[in-house]
Amino acid sequence: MSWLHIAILFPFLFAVFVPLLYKSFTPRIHTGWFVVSVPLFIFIYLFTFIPKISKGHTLYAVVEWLPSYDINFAAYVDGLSLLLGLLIAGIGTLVVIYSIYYLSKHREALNNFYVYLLLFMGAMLGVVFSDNIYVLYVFWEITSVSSFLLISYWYTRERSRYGAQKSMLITVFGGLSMLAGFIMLSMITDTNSIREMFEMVDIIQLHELFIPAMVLILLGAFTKSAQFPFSIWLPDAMEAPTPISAYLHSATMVKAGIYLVARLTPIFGGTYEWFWLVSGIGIITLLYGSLNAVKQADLKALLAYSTISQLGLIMSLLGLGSAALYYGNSTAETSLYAAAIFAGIFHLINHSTFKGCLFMVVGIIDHETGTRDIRRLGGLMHIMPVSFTLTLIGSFSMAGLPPFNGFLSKEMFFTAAANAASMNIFSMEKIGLAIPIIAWIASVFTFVYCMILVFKTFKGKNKLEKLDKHVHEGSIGLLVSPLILGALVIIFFFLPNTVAEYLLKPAFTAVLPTLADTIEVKHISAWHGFNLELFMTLGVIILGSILYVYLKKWYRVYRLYPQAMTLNNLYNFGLEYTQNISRKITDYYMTGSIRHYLVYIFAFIILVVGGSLWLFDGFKIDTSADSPISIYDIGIVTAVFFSAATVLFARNRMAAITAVGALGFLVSFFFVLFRAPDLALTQLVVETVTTALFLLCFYHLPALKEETRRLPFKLTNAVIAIGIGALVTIVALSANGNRMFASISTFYENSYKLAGAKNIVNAILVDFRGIDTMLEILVLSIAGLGVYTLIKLKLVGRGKDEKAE
Amino acid sequence: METMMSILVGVLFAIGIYLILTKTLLRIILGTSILGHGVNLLIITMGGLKKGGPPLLGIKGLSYADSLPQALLLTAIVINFATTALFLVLSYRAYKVLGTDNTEQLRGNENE
Amino acid sequence: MNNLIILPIIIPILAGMVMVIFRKNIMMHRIFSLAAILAVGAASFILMGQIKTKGVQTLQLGGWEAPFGVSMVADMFAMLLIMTTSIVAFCCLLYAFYSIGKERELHYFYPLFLFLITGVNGSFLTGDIFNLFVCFELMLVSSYVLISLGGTGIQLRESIKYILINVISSFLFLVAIAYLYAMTGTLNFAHLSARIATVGQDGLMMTIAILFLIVFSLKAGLFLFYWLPGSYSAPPTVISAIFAALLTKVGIYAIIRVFTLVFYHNPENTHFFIGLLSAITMILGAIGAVAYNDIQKIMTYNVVVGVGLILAGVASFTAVGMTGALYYLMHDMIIKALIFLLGGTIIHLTGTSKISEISGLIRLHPSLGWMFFIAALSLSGIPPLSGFIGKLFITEGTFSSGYFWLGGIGLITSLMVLFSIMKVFMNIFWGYTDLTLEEEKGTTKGLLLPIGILVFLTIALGLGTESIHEFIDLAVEGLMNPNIYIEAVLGNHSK
Amino acid sequence: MKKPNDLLIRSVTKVAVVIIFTFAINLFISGHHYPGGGFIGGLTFASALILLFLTFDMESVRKNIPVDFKVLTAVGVIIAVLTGVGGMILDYPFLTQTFGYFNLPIFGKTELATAVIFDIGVALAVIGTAVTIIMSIGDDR
Repeated sequence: MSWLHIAILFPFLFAVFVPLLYKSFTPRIHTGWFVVSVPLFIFIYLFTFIPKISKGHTLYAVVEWLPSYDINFAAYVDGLSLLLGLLIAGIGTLVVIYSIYYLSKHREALNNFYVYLLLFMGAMLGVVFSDNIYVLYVFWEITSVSSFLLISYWYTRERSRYGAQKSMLITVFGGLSMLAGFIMLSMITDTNSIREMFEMVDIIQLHELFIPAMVLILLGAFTKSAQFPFSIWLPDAMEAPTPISAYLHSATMVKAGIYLVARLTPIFGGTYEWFWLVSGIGIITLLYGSLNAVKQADLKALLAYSTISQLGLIMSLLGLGSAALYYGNSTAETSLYAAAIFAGIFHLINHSTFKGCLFMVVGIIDHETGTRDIRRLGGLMHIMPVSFTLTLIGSFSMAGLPPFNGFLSKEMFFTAAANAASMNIFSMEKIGLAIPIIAWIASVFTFVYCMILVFKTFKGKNKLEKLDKHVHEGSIGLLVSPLILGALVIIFFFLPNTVAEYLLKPAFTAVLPTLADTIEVKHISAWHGFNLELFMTLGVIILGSILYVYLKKWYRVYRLYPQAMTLNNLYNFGLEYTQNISRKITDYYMTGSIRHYLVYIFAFIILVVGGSLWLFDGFKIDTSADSPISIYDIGIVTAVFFSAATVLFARNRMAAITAVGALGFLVSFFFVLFRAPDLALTQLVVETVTTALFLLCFYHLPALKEETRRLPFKLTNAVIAIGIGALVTIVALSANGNRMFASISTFYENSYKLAGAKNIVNAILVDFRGIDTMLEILVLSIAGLGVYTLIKLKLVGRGKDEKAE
Repeated sequence: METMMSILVGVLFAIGIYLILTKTLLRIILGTSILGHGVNLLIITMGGLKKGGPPLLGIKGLSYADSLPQALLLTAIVINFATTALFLVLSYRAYKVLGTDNTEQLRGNENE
Repeated sequence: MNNLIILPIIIPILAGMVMVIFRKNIMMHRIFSLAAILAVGAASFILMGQIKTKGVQTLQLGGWEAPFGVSMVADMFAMLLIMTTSIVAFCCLLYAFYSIGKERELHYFYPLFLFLITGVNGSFLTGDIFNLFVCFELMLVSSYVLISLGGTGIQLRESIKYILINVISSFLFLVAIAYLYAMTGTLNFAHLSARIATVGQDGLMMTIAILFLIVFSLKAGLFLFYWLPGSYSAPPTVISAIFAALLTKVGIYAIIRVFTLVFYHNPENTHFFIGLLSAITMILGAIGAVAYNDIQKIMTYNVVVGVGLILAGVASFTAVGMTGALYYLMHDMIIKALIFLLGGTIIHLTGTSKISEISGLIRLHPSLGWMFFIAALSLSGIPPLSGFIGKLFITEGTFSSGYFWLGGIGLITSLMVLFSIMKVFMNIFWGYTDLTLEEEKGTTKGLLLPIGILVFLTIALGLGTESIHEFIDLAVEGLMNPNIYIEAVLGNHSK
Repeated sequence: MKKPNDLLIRSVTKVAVVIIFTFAINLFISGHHYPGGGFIGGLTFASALILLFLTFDMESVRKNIPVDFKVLTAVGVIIAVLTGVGGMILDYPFLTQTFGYFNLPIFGKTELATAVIFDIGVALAVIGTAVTIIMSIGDDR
């Protein structure tokens, strides 16, 4: 158990004690104060890795879980996982502090909240640090579950439950397909370690399961990172308390998919499918998110869509960058395209900072004004100056304006997009130009919703009278976390290269290990002359401002899109429809009528057994070994036949019962003929008793009604009955002609010597196969008890069941 | 003989199953016991018929009819008897409580 | 020769019969039944140890060497199942103490319960196809009595269907045995296997194999599961719990045993067919689970899904698939008992099984709620609970034998299972609390202990899979090479 | 159950019952060497008892034969199982039966087999069950 593992599992361990702490210290001390120690500790611990990792070292430690199936908790620290780990722990710390002031210790069930939160934190750390695909999957699913719990934290709200269910269904679906993909990967490479898979890229990429595995795993990544069209769960996840939205649904969990794509780039990267799937979906998501964000009235919904679009941006960068692997070492293109991945990682950090900040501020606004509805807000600038500044910083950074970190990564994004257009592989030369254009359009809309976020909320004349509480600036405790993040936004802008030195480059080399040495990472600078990127940015600002000013004019185009066709409605409809159709199907065949069930079963038997007879031609008749037929035989056979037929057509009960009784006695005659005296005797007595029972029981039953049924009913019965009968006969005949071995029963014929009994059958019963008899009498006595209880014990069940329908 | 018995067994099965597929409880139960007879005859037939004398040592005759199927059949008959008894009483109770002997009225899916 | 093997059969019989003699003394009934189950568990534990060191254990009853007598065979596969059976039975007994009610206790509930266990254990242990039939009957007759015990309307109604279907399937079983005897002239599994191995498994033998598959499918609820939902929702909670946990599993056991020991020569036909059926079973089961808003129905259809998934692993007929099947089999016995006990408790508390009529239960019963949540996750194979490892290996098995569709269906249905069971959780335990403790129909007094044990087990099995893997691997090894079994039973003079 | 007070029937029954009893016992004894045995013997015996119940009213018979037949069943099964256990104690496989020939007074050379004890268990169980079933149904009238 290395320190690393302890650090990863620390949240889980601590979670166990949270309820205890909650019980003993509430309401004196807010539980959060205890919890905050966890991420803080982890952050500091991970921080100490930076020097080592940035020098290109990595750390690997294993704790055995299922060694015999090679499913061990192998923790692996390299630039990428460390970067994510720092994000998780760092933002985690800030979020916990924020939550202390956001969630009242008097009203909220803090124990649940923090247990869920710690559960998530640990799982997320597990995802980024584990090298074993199955362990990764385990943590992956735990993040889904904990997110489910956190979204439905206010479980009495209908919306929360809806959002929770939605996110769970979608992310678990992704998780399952990812699992399938992982299984394929481990089948191809016959290892469960991601790093070992890096060694076998060629084998993997040539294998016929390559494409399926890739697609399945990408499904997992896309659902988790809310890529189009799976993005629909994210807006509904906003039902969670704002600290959670800031933490899971912008900074960390949704980055898990990004992480997975980055992590697996060495395996899948450099192929046509990967390039197009990742960058294509990414770019679409980018556009989709930004377009939808503009039309949102709820601040959190707006942020949710902006998150979607930003995630798409990062995803597309990873996709574009993967092209570098196609060129491999030592070509100019390699480092040209690889830059995209660098940009992606950079933006990943930046996004976490400014988006986390924004969410927290929106939380404050919500907390203070009691609403997040843009239409009811406005003019808060003077009342909440700090929040205003923070929002300004955050959104301008998101819009890609200097002097904020977003500007840098946005510029790099433009560079990457522009370079991609010049690619001459993956049929980019045909449609390559589309990418920078879409990117640019999306950025314009990004600019627009950022402006909305800032100015609709804080400028204009305030509508305080409409709000039902006295509005003032959030308390310092609420503000401290966003302040820190806001500060980072600016710091990153001014010292990007320190960040690059210690965080980005190691992560970058982790994503492209094979190319690490060939690529020289460009020095990040805010100003590099009047080049394309700069003009693109300027264009964004100009057109964006125009669009924002004339928002009212063109806003209605959104209404053109039919409401019914939105992904959400499709999802709802799909769910509804699935349940209804399943209900219909099941009700259709599960009628509760025993006859139907029997019909299914017999039909199935005829079909399958008959089919197998025909398929494997088991049918073969050989009557040579038959024993001769005597006149008695024929007599009894006919008698049996007629008595059976009588039952068939009997109109009254007595006749039917007697006929069956007669049948029984005739059978015992058969036994006489077949040299089975014991059987004959037993059959006689049993038949007598059975008939007596029949008469006793059915004394009170009504007279047999004639089966007044339509012909088809009788026909089905007849067909099935005859079918089974014929089948039994045929198989019997074939079996009879197929006696391949002598029976073992010759052994019993010296029973006198073995068991001291002259009656072989009896010897078998009491000695050779005594256990059968022993259990048989047990069965008999159980039946006796059963009859007794049936008669004696008459409880009254639940009312509705008492009457037969 | 085996051939004839096999055919007879088939007939018994057909009749039994036809009765089972009707809707009156009594017919169904009678059907099961006819089916039971069919099964018994099938077992003894599959054991091979009339090869030698009854499996009682001391009775003249060098070979005996296959004794194992007979033993199995004895067990089967008893078990069948037990089940039938239980089934009879159950249906009798069911008729008393539910007031019908028509299986179509024993669906009980409506109350969901 | 190892007389320990017979104990799981005779201990319950004797204990049960003593209870029948001293009928009125309920306290004695409780103690005896617990003691009997514990004894069986202990015996099986010892046996597992012996098997691990000395290989498959056999007992030729009456001292008649196979194939002439009846052999009892304890291989790891059987013993694992008996072990799990004892654990589940133990928990169900504890639950029964507080829930079954004096009337049923006085009317031989505990003896019948033990006889049911006897039948189950017997089926797992016996090495003789006809004795398997007898053990099935023992199990079934006890289940007939248990399902109708109390004689309420719904019980009678459903038990008629249940008995009728099972009577017919028993007849089919006899027919199949008769055919098999005609062709091979023997009844002992090992001997059958040896004899069939010499003549090959084709022509009529395939038909016979299919016939056996149908017979066992009726028991296991593989595709022919129509009788299952109704009859499992009729009797009292603890009885349906034990049914859901054990009865279908015995059918599954029989399928696995027969199609790995006797009819294993033609897997591309037989096992493909099993796979086909299991796929349909999973789909129909999942559809049924999604369809309804009634706890009992959702639970019963989930039983069906479980059956399908296990047999999917069997169908793959690979070591890894079989491993998954065994893990999932054990998991399924525990989790099905657990889910049924939980659901029964909810119904017992609220007096209704409609999820629309209950909400906010978690305020009143947090522990119940969270245990249900864990059970729900485990049921749908969410790691790191016990369902996961089985699901993982089953999927891998199906993939590696080329049945990608089968594995895919398995995964998709597990998502549907999650949806169905979470629907129950969210509706019943979340939302506004609309009834108070006073309004409730019953209490959870004493009911939470057995549930807690099972929850603990599902977590422990998930995290501590390593601790049992060697037993599982032994069992799989035994299943994948029948000769181990054959030689243990016949000695080396087989073939 | 209706009680026929016809003296004739009763006296006839008495005789019949005695005859059936002897027949049943004979069946049972001969089971080891000739057709018959525990099950068949027991069932015949039971049918005799049932005949008694049918002719005389349940109550008086209960008075004269104060046995709970469910207990009888249980005892029967237990005996059957214990004969098997006997073998186990001597470290033979379960259900090992043995037999030997002894020179008893009166009977002369006689074979005694544990299998017979097993069979007695069977017989008792069968009697108990059969009577239980019939009596239960009878009570429900």
